[in-house]
Amino acid sequence: MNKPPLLQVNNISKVFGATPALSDVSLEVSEGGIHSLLGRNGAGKSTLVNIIAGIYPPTTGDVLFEGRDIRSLNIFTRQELGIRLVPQHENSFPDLSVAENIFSGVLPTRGGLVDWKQINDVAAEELAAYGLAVDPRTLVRELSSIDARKLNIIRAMHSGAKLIILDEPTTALTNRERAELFTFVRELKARGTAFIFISHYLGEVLELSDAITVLRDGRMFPVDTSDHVSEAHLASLVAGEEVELAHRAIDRGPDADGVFLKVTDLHGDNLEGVSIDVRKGEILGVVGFPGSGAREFCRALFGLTRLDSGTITAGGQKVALPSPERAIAEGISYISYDRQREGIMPTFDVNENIGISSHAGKLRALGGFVNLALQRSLSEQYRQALKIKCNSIDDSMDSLSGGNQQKVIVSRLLNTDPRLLILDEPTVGIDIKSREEIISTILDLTHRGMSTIYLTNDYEELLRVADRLVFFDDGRIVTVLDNTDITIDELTAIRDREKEAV
Amino acid sequence: MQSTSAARKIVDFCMNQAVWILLVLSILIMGLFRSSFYSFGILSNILVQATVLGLLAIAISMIILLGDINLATVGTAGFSALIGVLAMKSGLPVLLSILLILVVGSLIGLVNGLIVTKLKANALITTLAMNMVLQGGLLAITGGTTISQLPDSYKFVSQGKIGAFPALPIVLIVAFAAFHVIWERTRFGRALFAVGGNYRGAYIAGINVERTKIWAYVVSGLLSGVAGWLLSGYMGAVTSSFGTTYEMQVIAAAVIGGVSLTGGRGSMLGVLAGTLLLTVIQVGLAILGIESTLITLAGGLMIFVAVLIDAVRNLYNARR
Amino acid sequence: MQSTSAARKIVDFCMNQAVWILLVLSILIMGLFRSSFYSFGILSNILVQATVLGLLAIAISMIILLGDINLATVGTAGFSALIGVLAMKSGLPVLLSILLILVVGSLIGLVNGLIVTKLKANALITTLAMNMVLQGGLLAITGGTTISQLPDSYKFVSQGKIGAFPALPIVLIVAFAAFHVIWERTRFGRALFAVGGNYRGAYIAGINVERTKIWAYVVSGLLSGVAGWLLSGYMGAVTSSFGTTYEMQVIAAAVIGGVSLTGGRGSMLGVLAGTLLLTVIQVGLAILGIESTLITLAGGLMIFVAVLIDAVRNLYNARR
Amino acid sequence: DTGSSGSGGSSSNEIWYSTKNSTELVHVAMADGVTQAAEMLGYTGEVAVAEADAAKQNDQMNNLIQNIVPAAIVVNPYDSDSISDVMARANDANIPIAVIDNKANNAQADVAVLFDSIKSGEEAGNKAVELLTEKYGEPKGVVVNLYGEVVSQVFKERSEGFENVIKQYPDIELISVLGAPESDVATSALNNVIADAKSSGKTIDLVNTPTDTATLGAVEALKTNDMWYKTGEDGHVFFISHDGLGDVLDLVQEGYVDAEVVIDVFGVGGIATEILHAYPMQGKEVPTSGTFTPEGEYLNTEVTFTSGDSGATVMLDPLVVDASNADNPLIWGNATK
Ligand SMILES: Nc1ncnc2c1ncn2[C@@H]1O[C@H](COP(=O)(O)OP(=O)(O)OP(=O)(O)O)[C@@H](O)[C@H]1O
Ligand SMILES: Nc1ncnc2c1ncn2[C@@H]1O[C@H](COP(=O)(O)OP(=O)(O)OP(=O)(O)O)[C@@H](O)[C@H]1O
Ligand SMILES: [Mg+2]
Ligand SMILES: [Mg+2]
Repeated sequence: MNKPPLLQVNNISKVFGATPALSDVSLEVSEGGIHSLLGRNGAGKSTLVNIIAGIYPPTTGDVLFEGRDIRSLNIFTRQELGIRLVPQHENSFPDLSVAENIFSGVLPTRGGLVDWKQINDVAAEELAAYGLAVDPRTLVRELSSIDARKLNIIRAMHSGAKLIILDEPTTALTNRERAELFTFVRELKARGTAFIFISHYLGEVLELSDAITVLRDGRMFPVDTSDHVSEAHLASLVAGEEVELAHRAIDRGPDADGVFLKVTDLHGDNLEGVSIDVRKGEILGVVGFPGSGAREFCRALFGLTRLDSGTITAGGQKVALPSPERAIAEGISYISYDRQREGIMPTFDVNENIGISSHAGKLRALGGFVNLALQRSLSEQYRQALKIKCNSIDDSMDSLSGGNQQKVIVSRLLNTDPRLLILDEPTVGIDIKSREEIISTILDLTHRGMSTIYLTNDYEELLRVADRLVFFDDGRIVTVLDNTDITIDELTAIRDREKEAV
Repeated sequence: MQSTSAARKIVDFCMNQAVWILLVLSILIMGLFRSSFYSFGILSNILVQATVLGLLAIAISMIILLGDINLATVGTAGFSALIGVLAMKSGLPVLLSILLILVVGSLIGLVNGLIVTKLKANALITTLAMNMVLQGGLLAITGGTTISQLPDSYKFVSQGKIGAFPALPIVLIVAFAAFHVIWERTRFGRALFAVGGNYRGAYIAGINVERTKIWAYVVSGLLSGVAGWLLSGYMGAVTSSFGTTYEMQVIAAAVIGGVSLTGGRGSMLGVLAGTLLLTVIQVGLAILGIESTLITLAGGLMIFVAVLIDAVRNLYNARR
Repeated sequence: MQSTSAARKIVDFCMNQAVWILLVLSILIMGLFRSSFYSFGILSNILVQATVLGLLAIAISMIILLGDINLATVGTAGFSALIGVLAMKSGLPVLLSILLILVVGSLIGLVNGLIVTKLKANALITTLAMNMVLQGGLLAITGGTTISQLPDSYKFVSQGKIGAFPALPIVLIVAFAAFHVIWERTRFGRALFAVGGNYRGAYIAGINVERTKIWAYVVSGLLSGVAGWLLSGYMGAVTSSFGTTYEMQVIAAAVIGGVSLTGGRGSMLGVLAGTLLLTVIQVGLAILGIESTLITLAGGLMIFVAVLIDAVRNLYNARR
Repeated sequence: DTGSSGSGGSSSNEIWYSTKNSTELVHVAMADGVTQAAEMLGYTGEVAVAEADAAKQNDQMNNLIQNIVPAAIVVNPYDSDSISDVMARANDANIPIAVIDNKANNAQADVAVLFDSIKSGEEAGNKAVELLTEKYGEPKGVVVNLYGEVVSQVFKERSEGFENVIKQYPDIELISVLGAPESDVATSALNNVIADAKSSGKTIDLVNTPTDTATLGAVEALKTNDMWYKTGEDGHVFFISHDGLGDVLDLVQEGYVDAEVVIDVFGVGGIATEILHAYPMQGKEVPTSGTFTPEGEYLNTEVTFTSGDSGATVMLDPLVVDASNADNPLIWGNATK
């Protein structure tokens, strides 16, 4: 008799209120296998893994683990059996030490008391083994967001789980970090750990997976991986139609030579004398490792990191940008990489999430009032234009999937009629189809004169859209290049050369 | 199918209007025991007594909405009323004295706001300490005595009548209507919700969160000042333990009225319902002639029931 | 370079030990005005008086650590002491009566915990209402009278001495030491920090958050019961307004002691410092012979100063 | 007489008593004084409790005057000043009204029946001087007065009366500390005073508290400091208290507490109700001179009318009791035992 597969999901359906999130989904994960889930935002990927982990009950269907029906077991018992979820959203304990985070839930004790020595020692070993160079006693609050994410995965690994579910673990990771993570996953796989892997990056999914299931509108489309599968094929399967990649048109808009933003000799938090012009209708790609000053540059222009000196001229006038409020008033908008903390307003509906940044702008009415009628009609326009998946603009934000939440944020920023849009990982967690929709919206607006600063670790995407590339290192701009026929390899080579030169 | 959805709609409605339904129920039950409860006199008394509580409840709700809390509303009311009344006693014209009360209230709010935003002090403990200082100041200045014999012109709103109808409830209605509009339709109001919902997110969305917070505290202080004026006019005196019985009720009214203590959620209509419910319970218990030692218990139990019903409502909404 | 880093370390130290430094300063200043402050009698009185406050402060800190708040500690103390004393008066042996107090306290905690976790009711308003119910119940059962003439065996801890030294401070020290170990070195304690720091994260990390919360409320109730027993023994009576003087101080002690109201941060050493600071202020004001009407104001101002210093410390740490 | 003959514009059969709190036995007994007298006179006695809140008392009085319209109202103002407006409303509505225990400022009542709290304090002071003179042959020694929260008029006046007497004797050292009414406040305060005195080599001779609730707490402080002895025993600390709570009367009888200044708690409400019934409810005005002999049995067997701030006034005398007469059943504390 054959051993049953490690995990067997049979005919799962899930309905939230009136929204069907999953219909009749089945899949199997074998021991030491990596099963990837692909699908557009809101397709039901997170819902499915949450059901497997025991966070939500399914409406119908059942889940078998090592041949055993685990439908009635709660999350704790499932963890004991060896199912561990690394969720899509931030999940650590900021005020506890790295070591305690790794052990959380299962602190070892000696004589009834928590054995800090063992915790710290073992944590130090594991951190070293997984290549995370931090002291086990630092508080997680003090880690960079990348390190915090790695820590999250180490936590799941540490628990010795048989099945680890990684819900979009690679978003906003650099290529190198991504490669490290994959090495790490493969090592565990070799030792028999199975994975469910969720990602929007088709390349990495193909590279890593033993099996692939595409979810579309809650329905399942298994992919036959026995033959060669192409990215294009996967893309069309995910989207349900052919996906055409958006490309920057070579000829620029009429204002191509006018300068919108002129930055001279900026000094501040991780910025050491940055000067650059951003032209009207230009997309300026920004490249740099974390801590190089690239992100600080973007955030400084929006008043989010400290500036000590330097001048900024926007639209020909000298401006001070001490806060987002002023920046938005000057026509400068910013989308943060941290959607949860710096993006969505969880207590507001979709409508107001789109409108909130324009209350002092075009939604301003006499006597301190907000033009609510205009807000509604604009929100409705954005919902249609960006194909935001929701029942209506009155839906609450937490009923939207991550990618659709991002579209709402994009709408909010566009609604401020920006003259300069600063995009910090704008397509994080966004499915391939939505990503192209967002990108073409931005390309379109840029074509009509808006300037864009584009920061992303997805160099393939960056090279498709940018007119120029600036490379940051140690708080300085080290190279500026026109984006003509540069390949990803050349780009990383330049980036790494700058790093090594220092 | 049709009928279950109709039934569901009714349950939905009941759940969301729980406090209003409780209010109506309380009025019905009180009336069963004592029919005079439906008299014009008692019902207008309820409105009169709800006014001060209502103003203080709005004052605290402004801050709870931000995700903070303001425990100094009662102290602010007492202290600012004292200053105004003292100024009046030493010759300041009545209208200017009333204005002075509002100014003092707002200034206290400003101080709270500055401490909370600029020093990033915790709001609960800051306003708790501020309340002690204000109540201590009141006691120190009055030396434990009561200041009374306030001129009628000072009391014209608190005790005045328009025809047979007392003037005070008009303040209640106007205040709730005005703040309903402020909360729902103005930039300031929406900024309050945004800041309470996600502080950092609001900042990045271009809202001046510090200014919003400071203004909220100022408005909260101003409203407390108004409540201080009206309560002193109503009692015809400023006592050295001014308003202390409102202390607990103010929070209860706001929270029972559905203003979320984590910030970002709430409605004026809810706060109004909470205010009225507490007042009805209180007036009811008083005129039912219930055994004196049981009043606190009965009041506590009723608030407890309201809390439980509210919890069940939230649970219901979350499960839906 | 060397010297600036040394200076920095001193500032760092001062900032992080702000409450302890304030405590030492207060003792020094009080002693300047009245040298008897350093007498064995007064210093041991401070410890005696700090015991009840300290137990209640630990009780509330358990819950603040979770990110909730428990406003029912004083009511729990009074109500459970009442039940125990009544049982004792009607014949239950003293030791069993004391046990009964602890059981009643824990049960009240359990009820709070169940309401907060199972019904997901808001903790602040639930415990506020619970406190009213308990204090109302105390009033209803005693009918406003005071129950006194408690046997000496009941008071042996509250009033007993070991040599010249009162027994009560031993409870204080044991309680703080035990809860230091519980907070820092037991799974339960660490689970409290985890749940308070990130509720959902704790759930996903496999911590049984509901059980942790419920236990925290039970322990909080138990500690309140102990405080009730000791306070009734200390004053030799159960009064119908039992412990109300502690109501405000309990929160202040925890928060001044650095337990973050958003949950997940705090230390027993801090709570101890907060407790001692408040007690020293109080005892100091009492024996300095300060004008009676100024006592509340002075107390309020001192807490205010502590709050401001704490805020500046946090600001300093955040900017570092 | 069914009470319907009252001339107060009301046909009600109820006499209402508005009490300031229900948390102390003394106030419960006071309410009993009113309700028992009302029943003796053929009425129903009802009680509204202001729960120590001036605003609440105002609300309740408004409800009474405007909606319930009883045959008469007896009110014990929680706050003497803020009651004036509603008193005026009662007068307008022709409802007979008596003020008891605490006076009403700037208001007219049909009669005010009050305790003379300053006199209570003075009696305690005199007793203290007597005890000290007995001990030392002259008035000297260390006296602790645990004064009460300043917002309470009664505690304030009792302390004032006491301290006024003590201050006349330069050889008596007075230590005045906030230590009432809460028992735990009293325990802590006295503990601290004792420690302070010990460290400066003083011996405390006498403790005075303005209320028995504080006494219960102060007693515990004496016990823990080994200062709890009966009269005549070595190390006995003189103790004087006020009110007349049962447990403290027991201590008086046992010889621990030297004197208790007792007020006529049943009398204050009972006599006020009887006066209302004898005068305004019959359409007559209360005189401002002469005497009145109540039908019911109270500590005060005859009272004298005088004229006060709010009109006709009766001041009730306090009674100092010691071990010899502490068992008088007319003392409210004995009746509730
Ligand atoms: N708690 C909820 N209540 C109501 N609807 C929900 C809830 N959670 C998810 N949904 C809905 O279920 C659907 C599936 O969401 P899910 O989060 O599983 O998508 P996803 O595939 O993980 O998307 P993404 O790639 O954006 O993370 C969406 O339509 C979403 O709006
Ligand atoms: N949350 C934590 N995460 C990681 N390490 C910790 C944590 N808490 C304590 N430790 C470390 O574990 C060791 C023991 O800590 P604990 O506080 O329990 O010991 P202790 O005996 O009280 O000594 P001390 O008070 O001097 O730290 C110390 O080295 C401490 O730094
Ligand atoms: Mg997802
Ligand atoms: Mg919270």
